[in-house]
Amino acid sequence: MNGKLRKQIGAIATWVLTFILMVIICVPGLWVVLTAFRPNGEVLAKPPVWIPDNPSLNNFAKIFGFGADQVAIPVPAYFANSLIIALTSTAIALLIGMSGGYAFARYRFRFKNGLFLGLMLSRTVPGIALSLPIFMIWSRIGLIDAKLGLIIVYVALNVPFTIWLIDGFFRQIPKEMSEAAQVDGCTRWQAFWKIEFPLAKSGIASAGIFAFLTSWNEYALASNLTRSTDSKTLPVGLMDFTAQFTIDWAGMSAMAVIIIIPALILTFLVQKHLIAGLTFGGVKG
Amino acid sequence: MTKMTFRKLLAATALTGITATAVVAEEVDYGKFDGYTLRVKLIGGAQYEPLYARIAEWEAMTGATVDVLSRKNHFELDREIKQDIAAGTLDWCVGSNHTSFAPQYGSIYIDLNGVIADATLAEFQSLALENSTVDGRLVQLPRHSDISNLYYIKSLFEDADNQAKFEAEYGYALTPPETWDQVKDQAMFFADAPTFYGTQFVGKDEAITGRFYELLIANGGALFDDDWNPTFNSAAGVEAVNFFKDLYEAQAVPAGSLNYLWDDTGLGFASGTVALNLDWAGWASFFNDPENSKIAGDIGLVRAPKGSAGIRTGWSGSHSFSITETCDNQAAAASFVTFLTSHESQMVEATAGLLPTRAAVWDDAKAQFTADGNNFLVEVFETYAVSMSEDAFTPPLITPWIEVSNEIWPQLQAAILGEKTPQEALDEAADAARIVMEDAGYL
Amino acid sequence: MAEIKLNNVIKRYGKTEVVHGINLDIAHNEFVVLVGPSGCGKSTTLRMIAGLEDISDGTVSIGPGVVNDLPPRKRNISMVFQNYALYPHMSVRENLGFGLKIAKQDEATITARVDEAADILGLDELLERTPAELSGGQRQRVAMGRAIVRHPEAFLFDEPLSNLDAKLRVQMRTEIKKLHQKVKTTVVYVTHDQVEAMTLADRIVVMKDGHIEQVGTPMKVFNHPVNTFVASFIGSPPMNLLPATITGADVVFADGKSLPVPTRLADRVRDGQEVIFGLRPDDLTPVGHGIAESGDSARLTLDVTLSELLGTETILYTSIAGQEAQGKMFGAREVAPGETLEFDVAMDRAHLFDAATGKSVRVD
Amino acid sequence: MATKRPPFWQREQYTPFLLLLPAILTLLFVVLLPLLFSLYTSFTGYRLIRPESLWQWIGFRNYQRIFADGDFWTAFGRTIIFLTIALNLEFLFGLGIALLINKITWGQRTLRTIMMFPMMFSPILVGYQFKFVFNDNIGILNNALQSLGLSDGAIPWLVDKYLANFSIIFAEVWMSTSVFAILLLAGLFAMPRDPLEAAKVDGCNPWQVFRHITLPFLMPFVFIAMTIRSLDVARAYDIVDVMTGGGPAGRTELLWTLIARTGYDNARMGQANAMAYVSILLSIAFTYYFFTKLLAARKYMGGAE
Repeated sequence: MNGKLRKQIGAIATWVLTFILMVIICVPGLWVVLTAFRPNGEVLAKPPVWIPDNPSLNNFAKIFGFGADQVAIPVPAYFANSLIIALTSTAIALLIGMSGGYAFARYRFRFKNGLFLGLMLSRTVPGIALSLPIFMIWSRIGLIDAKLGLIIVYVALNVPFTIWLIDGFFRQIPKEMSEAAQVDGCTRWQAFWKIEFPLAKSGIASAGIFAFLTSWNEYALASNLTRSTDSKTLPVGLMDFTAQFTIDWAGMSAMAVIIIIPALILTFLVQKHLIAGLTFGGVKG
Repeated sequence: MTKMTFRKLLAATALTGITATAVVAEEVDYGKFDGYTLRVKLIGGAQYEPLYARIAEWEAMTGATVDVLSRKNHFELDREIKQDIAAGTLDWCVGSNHTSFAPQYGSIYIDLNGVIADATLAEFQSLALENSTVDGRLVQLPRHSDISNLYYIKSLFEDADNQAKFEAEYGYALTPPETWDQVKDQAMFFADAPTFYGTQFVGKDEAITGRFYELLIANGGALFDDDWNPTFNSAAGVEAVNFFKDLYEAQAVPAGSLNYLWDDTGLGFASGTVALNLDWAGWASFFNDPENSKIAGDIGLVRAPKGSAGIRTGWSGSHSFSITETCDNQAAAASFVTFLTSHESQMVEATAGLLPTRAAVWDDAKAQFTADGNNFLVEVFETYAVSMSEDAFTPPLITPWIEVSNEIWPQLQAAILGEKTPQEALDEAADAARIVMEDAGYL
Repeated sequence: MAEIKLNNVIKRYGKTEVVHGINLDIAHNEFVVLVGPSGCGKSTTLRMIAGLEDISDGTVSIGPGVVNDLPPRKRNISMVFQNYALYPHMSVRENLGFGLKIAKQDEATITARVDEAADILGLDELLERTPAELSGGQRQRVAMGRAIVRHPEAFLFDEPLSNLDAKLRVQMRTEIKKLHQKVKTTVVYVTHDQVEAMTLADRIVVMKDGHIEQVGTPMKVFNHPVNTFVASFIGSPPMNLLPATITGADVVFADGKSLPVPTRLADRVRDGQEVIFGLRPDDLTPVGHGIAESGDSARLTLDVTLSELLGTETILYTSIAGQEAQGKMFGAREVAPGETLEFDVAMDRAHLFDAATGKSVRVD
Repeated sequence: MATKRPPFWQREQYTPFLLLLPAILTLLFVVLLPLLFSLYTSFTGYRLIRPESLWQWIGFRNYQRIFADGDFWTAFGRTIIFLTIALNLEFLFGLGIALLINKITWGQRTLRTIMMFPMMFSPILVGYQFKFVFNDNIGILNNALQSLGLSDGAIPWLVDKYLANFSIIFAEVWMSTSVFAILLLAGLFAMPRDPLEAAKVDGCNPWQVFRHITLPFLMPFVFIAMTIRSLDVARAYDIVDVMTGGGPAGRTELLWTLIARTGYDNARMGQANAMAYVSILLSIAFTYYFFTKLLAARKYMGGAE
């Protein structure tokens, strides 16, 4: 076999393998998306119907309460809750993360490594182990079924990783930038906001995306801490489709699509930052 | 009082109830609670929601406002209520409840005797009320009941070819089954895995415990003796386990059965790939709806078959409403639950195929189905009316029921999968159940 | 413009002391260069003057007052960093005007001052570019421009040329010198490159291990190093330092070769003293190839092991008593390895250091 | 002349602690405080539906009970195996995907975006999705295999001892591989060309180049990915809970599902918290292990600290 042929075969093999991998990655998700557009009967058809015969927006109409047989699942309220909770907790986590990340990136102090490790380890506590004690404490101070209660939990959930990523990004910015600004007449605070913050912006944005995705998708804690439309989030709302005896697969898929779309849009918009975020923040820090 | 006497009593009261109540339904005075906000936790889900459309009516009548704190399926609601007990956040008045869950909640719910007018209670089927009573306290007002009967695909049984082949193989005629042994034969006969199955069963959680339990009773066994010693590891218990195991091994049920819950079996039957299906009344309309079901118009229904002791399986329970001890306006709460279980309310649910707990609603609903020309639902209601009155029994109304169930079902699975012999599995479950009962103070 | 005074300045990190009590007075408009190998504390000292490091002990004053507890922005200094520290998200114009903007100067003043600085440094064409679009030399110039727009009391330079290639470095060196002549400000300049120090400084401060070794004009430091460290650090190629013993009136090397004790040092040594004989390569030239005849000279015959032709001069590698020594030859001619030449030793420019202390036997 | 000392919050040595204060306070409040509470309850006979049992101190009995419980140790061992297999598979597939995508020049951006697709999914959604995919009767996997003629039976993906564990691992791997792929891809991008070329000149074949040059260079990235992943491995709880709930017959029971059932369904919170503590220690051990590796890796890559 000559070299050229071998190279061509190699290229083709690469493509085929990639294609198979992409199919494995896409098909389960795609099936959910397609199911959102089919009647329930078709979901369970045997043999399976791959492309919906009569794609319709019925499932969406149903969960948004249009049409005759509406299912009273208050998706708009859940959506609003999810959005408010995810955005607020992300914003707070970013502020706290910036402050903490800056401390780790720019200062030398006692217990630094220990503190960093401690922060990281706090993230590893399984949600299921935290859910009841948090519930008991939250209920004493009136944070059950309140958006604030969930926001606080998500902030704590996101802070460690946010600090880690942002720490990495601040380390990318030469210390001299801030020093130059201070010599130029800035206070440390001004130097931070006018010089270091704008430079770390993309990193902070990527940390924000991770925080947002975590909050947006979290289920175990939310299912314990939320009760009603005051605070229920979309993933918890997903359970509304599982009644005592039935699961409305099609409705559930429609809701799944509603959950995924904002995450997907966000990711498409900032995918470059997302990769950069993991890379610089995590690796080079 | 034994179960048999209950049943006789019920049959009597049911009859008198029908004649007495038909007219008075809407003359109940629901009271005035202007400005009061009633906080409630309701079960959610497509079958349960239509009733809640009536809440606005109650609000208009009484001047009160209803604040629905949660609306979840019952397993979720159960977890939430346990959390409320733990955290002392029982700051609500009315909660959805269920026969299987009610005993766990101890004294958080009030005794409705005396709170709900005796005249109102008299309109309910007495068995339903009896099953809602824990330690002599009526802790819940039943909303609708449930029991399973056997659905089957009619055309399979009418097919002459099938009839001939079956008789040749098993020596008796192919007719809708009367005993579980016949179900086993027929299921194996029809099965053609993986495209077609003879029957199916739910395979995990309290669902399979319940199915095992009713077959245990049908085979003449019992979960506990009179002193609450576990006795389900008896010959009747082994026979019950073997029923599931044989079907599973013969591939007469779907291979994934042990991971199935009600939605899987219901949807499976609707997909037209299962011959016989023991299922709840709530599914009837779904099975006969051409939009959701491939077997619409081809469904037969018989009473649940008999076990080896000649008893029919009849695991039953009710969805219900309870009022908390901590409720700040029990009168309003009582008015609310009375309204949601009124004749009119139950008609709303009955027309959707849910089994009423008021005696009169059975007949009125049937009359309406007849008027609508819905012969299938008439048949359904007739069949379920009989089984509700003659076959129904509940799991033991004891606090640790769910815990006991959680000890039993993994062992059932292990036995069905052949990891243990049925006797070993049941013995282990019985030992574990004994510890649970000891911990709970029953032994 | 201001004078800068360092009074017994000490820097500690935790328990480690890295700067051990520096005393230094810098006059108005003086160009002082701190020079030394890396880790000698020169940058730390500069950063303490700038206010970027806490002063652990002692005082720093700029102008009339002690500035120990003033943040950098209140010290009225400006600084050029080794990697320029230009703000990448701002144009050159914004970079230059940033300090003035922070000081809330009005637009007109900012524009005028930026244009003035741009004019001085020839940045007029580059004002609208971002730092990423500039070459190394241009960035360097912007960094300097940023320093001068603010008309500070003093300029601090932290190894500003070390990121440039050799040619550019020479060019920028000249520009800095010119700039200083133009704007006349006190300058503290840190470098590890002794050539920069020699060419730029009014006064050189040689540092080592957190201590000042010698302070003086370039001429003084070059011609009269106080110890072997300064002697070897200043000057390129470095001074040959050869162990020897004073025997009578001679400096005797281990292999028996000897030279007379330089006349001007004769009364500073005693018989039998262990010394280091210091001689710059320029002062070890093959006979006939020196720049100028020395008044007080001696001869040595040495084997050349290697020669490096640099153009007008040639470096000759040889050894004295097993120690490598370098000589210089002016006026090119071929030298074959192994060739034996007779060298002229300029004894009036030779140095003697005490072997035990490393200190020069005579400091003028 | 002496200037006055600034107030303590402006002093350099306190600044980092002040900056970290919000983070520390949040975590104390949301993580440590609840953990202390649950630590206490693990020494009581606390049952969810009996609030008064919170004061019933029983010492180490919960721990004695779970340590003597074979089911607990089985779940414990299975959790470790689950994590080990899942993390290693995620690493291998992530590496494979990264290498493939690194080779492809045309359409790489699109591929990278597709690769991140599963990261958008809520774990509970992933659970439902794969519960459906692996359904023996109506699941698309069995149906696809049957229509392709690869299988003529209904494979009980969620019931069979090996297949059920395979299925939950598959779902977990599907969800989390992209984290590895992204990081390793970044590592490949950062890889200097010179050593690769030097190795080729030195006569290495492609495998040897990979084994001796590429892989060692990527190792720090692997540890970082492992650390990031180990921070939230317990997210797999949602998936397993939905797909199998730990069954059948406890074949897929992990510590987390066991804890949830003991604590909520059986209402034995004290005992559940004792188990939770063991699982927390396990998580911490995993993270700590990778974290120390990570610090070493960072040093190796020339970062600060």
